[in-house]
Amino acid sequence: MPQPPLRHPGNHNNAMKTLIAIKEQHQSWVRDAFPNMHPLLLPLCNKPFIEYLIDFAILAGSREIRLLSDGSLMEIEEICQTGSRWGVELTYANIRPEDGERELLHKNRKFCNGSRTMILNGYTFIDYDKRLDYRVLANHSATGPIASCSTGSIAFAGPPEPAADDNPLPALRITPLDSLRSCYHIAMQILETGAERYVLPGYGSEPGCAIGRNVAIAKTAEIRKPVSIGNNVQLLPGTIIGPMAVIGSNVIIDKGSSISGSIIFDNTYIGEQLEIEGRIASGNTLIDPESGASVAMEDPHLLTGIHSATNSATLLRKTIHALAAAILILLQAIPVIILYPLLRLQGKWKNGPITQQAGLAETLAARLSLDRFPLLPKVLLGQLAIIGSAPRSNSPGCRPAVFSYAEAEDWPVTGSDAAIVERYHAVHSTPFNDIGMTIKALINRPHKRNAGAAA
Amino acid sequence: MAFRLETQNGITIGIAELDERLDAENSKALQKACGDWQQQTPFLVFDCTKLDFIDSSGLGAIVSCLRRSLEKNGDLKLAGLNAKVSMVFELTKAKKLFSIFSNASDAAASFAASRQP
Amino acid sequence: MTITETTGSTHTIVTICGTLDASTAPDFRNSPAIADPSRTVVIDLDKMDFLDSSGLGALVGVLRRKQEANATILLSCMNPPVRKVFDITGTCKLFHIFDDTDAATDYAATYLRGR
Amino acid sequence: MNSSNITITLPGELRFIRLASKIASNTASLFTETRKTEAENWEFAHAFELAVSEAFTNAVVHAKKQAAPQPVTITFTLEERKLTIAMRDSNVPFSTRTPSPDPENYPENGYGLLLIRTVMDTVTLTRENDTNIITMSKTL
Repeated sequence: MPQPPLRHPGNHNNAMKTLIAIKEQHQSWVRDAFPNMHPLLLPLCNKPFIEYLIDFAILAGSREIRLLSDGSLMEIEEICQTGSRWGVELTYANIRPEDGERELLHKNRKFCNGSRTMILNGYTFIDYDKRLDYRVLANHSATGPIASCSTGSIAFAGPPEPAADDNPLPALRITPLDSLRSCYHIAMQILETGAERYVLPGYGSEPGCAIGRNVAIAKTAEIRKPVSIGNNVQLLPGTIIGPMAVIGSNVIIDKGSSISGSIIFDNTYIGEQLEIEGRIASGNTLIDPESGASVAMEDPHLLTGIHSATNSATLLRKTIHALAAAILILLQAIPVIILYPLLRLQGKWKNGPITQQAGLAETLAARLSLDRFPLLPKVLLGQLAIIGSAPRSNSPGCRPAVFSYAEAEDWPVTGSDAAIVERYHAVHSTPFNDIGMTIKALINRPHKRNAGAAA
Repeated sequence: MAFRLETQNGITIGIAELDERLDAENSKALQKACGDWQQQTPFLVFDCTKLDFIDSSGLGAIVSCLRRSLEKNGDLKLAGLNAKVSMVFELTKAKKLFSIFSNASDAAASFAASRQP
Repeated sequence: MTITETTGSTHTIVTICGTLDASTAPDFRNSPAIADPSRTVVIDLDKMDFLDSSGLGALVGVLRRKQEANATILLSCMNPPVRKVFDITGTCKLFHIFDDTDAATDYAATYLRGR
Repeated sequence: MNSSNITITLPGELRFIRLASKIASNTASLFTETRKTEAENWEFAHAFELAVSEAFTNAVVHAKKQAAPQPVTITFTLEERKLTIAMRDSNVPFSTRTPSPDPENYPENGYGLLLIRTVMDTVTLTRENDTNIITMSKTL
C-alpha cells in the first residue's frame, strides 16, 4: 500500500500507532497476590504499570494508542478514559488468548490504517529513559520484534516513516514482570534510577525524594533518600523511612517503625516499633519478594488494611471507660483533697510519676496512683482512654490512655520488648476486659516502683 | 502442644512442639501450659516446625514465656521457624530476643554446650 | 432489527441493524447462515445499537455450535456499549473481534480456509 | 430533596422489552450533567437501558411458563442526580444463587444479573406477597 510521503503535524492519522496487548495468562500471579487490583494498575514506584507503557508510546511519537486484552478492560477504561490526560487518543479492544502479532494487526487493521505500528506485547517493563529520542523507532525499517523477553516483546509493523536525519536507534531493554520478585526489583530499580529517567508522580524539592499530596511527617520522623511517598500518608514520630522505600497512598506508619528496601502498597497501616526490610506490605499482608512467602493477618499491632473504624464498638468502649474514670475520680477524690495540699506544701507534687517516697503522704499518694488523677477528667470527655497502649501517646492504632497495659501486667514499661508486650495485651482488649486491666494497673504500679527502687 | 523432657550434660531441657496456629485463641493456653513446664525446668525449646501462623498475641505469649525463663536463669530457644513465622518475628524485632535454631535437637544441644566446664 | 446476509464462497457476511435482545434473538438464530452450523460468518455490528444478555447468549450459543462444526464467528466494528456487554461477561475472549469488516473477511478467507 | 415518581405498567410480553428499556434510557438522559463528559452522560443512559432490558426479560421469560402474561409495573424515582427504577412483577423471581457463568463453557444465559449488578450502583431483589421487586439505582 503506498504511503503518503509527508507527515502533517497536527494530523495524527499517519503518525505511528501503538498497540498494547496484554494477556491474562501473564498476569495471573498479580491476581493471586493482590485479588482486588487490576494487573494493569499494579504500582511500580507509585505509578501504575500501564502508565509506563503509555509514557513509552508517547516518547516514541505515538498519539493513538489501543489497549488490547483477553480479559476485562472496564476498570482501566474508567481510569484512563479517552487518554486526554496524556494528550493521546486511547481506545480499547479485545483479543483472544492465543492471538499472535499477525492476528493483532489483522483485528485492528482500521486503527493501524497502514501506518507504522509499534506493538507492546505482554506483561513486561520497558526500561525507558525519557531523555532519549525514541521517535526514531518510527523511522526505522525494522519489522517484527526488536526486543523480547520471556513474557513479551516490542515489535514493529508497517512502513517506516520518512526521517529528517539519521539518528541511531536507542537501545531497548525489557524485563519480564512475571512474579512478585520482579515487581519488587523493578520498583527498586525505578526508585534508584529516579525521576531524571522516568516520569514519576509526587513532588520533590531534591532528587531521590518524591512526596505526594497531604503527607504529614512528624518532626522526629527521618527520611533517608531515595524514597517515594504517595498521597495521604502519615509518618508518626520516630519513624525511619528509607533508604529505598516506596510508600503508597493512604498509609500510616506508626511510631518508631522503620521501612527500608521495601514497598508499602496503598491502604496499609504499619503498627508501632516494627522493622520492615526487604519486604512488600499490602493491606494486611506481608510478603517476602525473594521467597514469595506471605503472611496475611488483621492485627492492629502488626499490619492491617486501612478501613473506617467501627463506630458502635468505639462508643461502647468510650462509655465504659468514662464510667470507670468517674468511679476512680470518686474513689480518689477524698485522698486527693487530703493529700494534695500537704504534698503541694512540701513541693513534692509533680506532674508525672512521683519519684521520692520518703514520707507517708507520698507513699500513700503513690499507692493510690494519685499522680494520674489530673488526667481522669479527660476520659470523661472522651479525649483519653482509661487504659491503652501507652500513657499519653497519640497515634492511630493505639489509644492514648491514663494507664498502660504494660503497667497492668508486671512487665517492663521500657525497653524493646515492652512494645511487643503492649501488642499482646491490646489486641485482645474488650471494654470489660479493660476495667480488669485498670484495676490491675492500680494494684501493680506501686509494687513495680518498689521493685525498681530495690534493684 | 506436645511436651517432653530431655536430659543432656545434667541439664533438663523441656521441648514443646507448638501447634499450627498461635493467636488470640490459644496464646493464653500456651502461657498457662508454659507456667507448668517452667515448674519443671527453665530451659525450654519451642519447636515451631508445625507452626504456620502467629499474630501479635501469639508473639506476646512467647515473649512472656521467654521473660519468665530468663527470670529463672534459664532461656527459651526457638527451632524450626518457617518463612512466614520468621517474617513476623523479624517484623517485630522479636527475633533479636531469641536464639533461633533450625531444629529442636540443635537447640537442645546448645543448652548442653553452654554448660561445658 | 434487520439482518442482511451477503454470501461468499468461504463465508457469509451478516449485518445486524438495530437491537439484539430477547425479542429479536429468535429471528437472529433462524437467519440461514446463522442457523447453518458449518457456515463461517462475519457479523458486522457497526449498526447494532443495543445488545443485552439474551442477544449475547444467542451469539455464544451460535458460536459454540459453529465451532463444533469446525466453523466460527468473526465479529467486526463493535461499538463501545456492545463491547461493554462482552467485557463484563468475560465472553470477549471467546470471539475473534475485528475493527474492520474487510479485515475480518480477509482473515476468514486467508487463515480459516485451511481448517 | 425534590423527587418525582413516574409509574408505567406494560403487558408482560417479549415485544415490550424494547419499549421498556428505551423509556428507561430516555428518562436517564434527562439527567445530563454539563460537568460530565458526553461519554459519561451517555453511559448513564446506556446503563439503565441495559439494566431494564435484563430485568424486563427476566420477568417476561418466566411469565411465558404461566397461563396468561402478567403485567410488569415500572416505577421511576427521579432525585437530583440519582435515578431509581423499581420493577414489579408476579412471576418467578431472579435466581440469585446461581454463580456468574464461566465463559469457558459457552453458557447461553445467566449473564443478566451480573450485567445489572455491574452497571448499577445498587441493586436489591425482594419478594413481597408473590410480587418480585427489583430496585436498581445509579447516581450520575
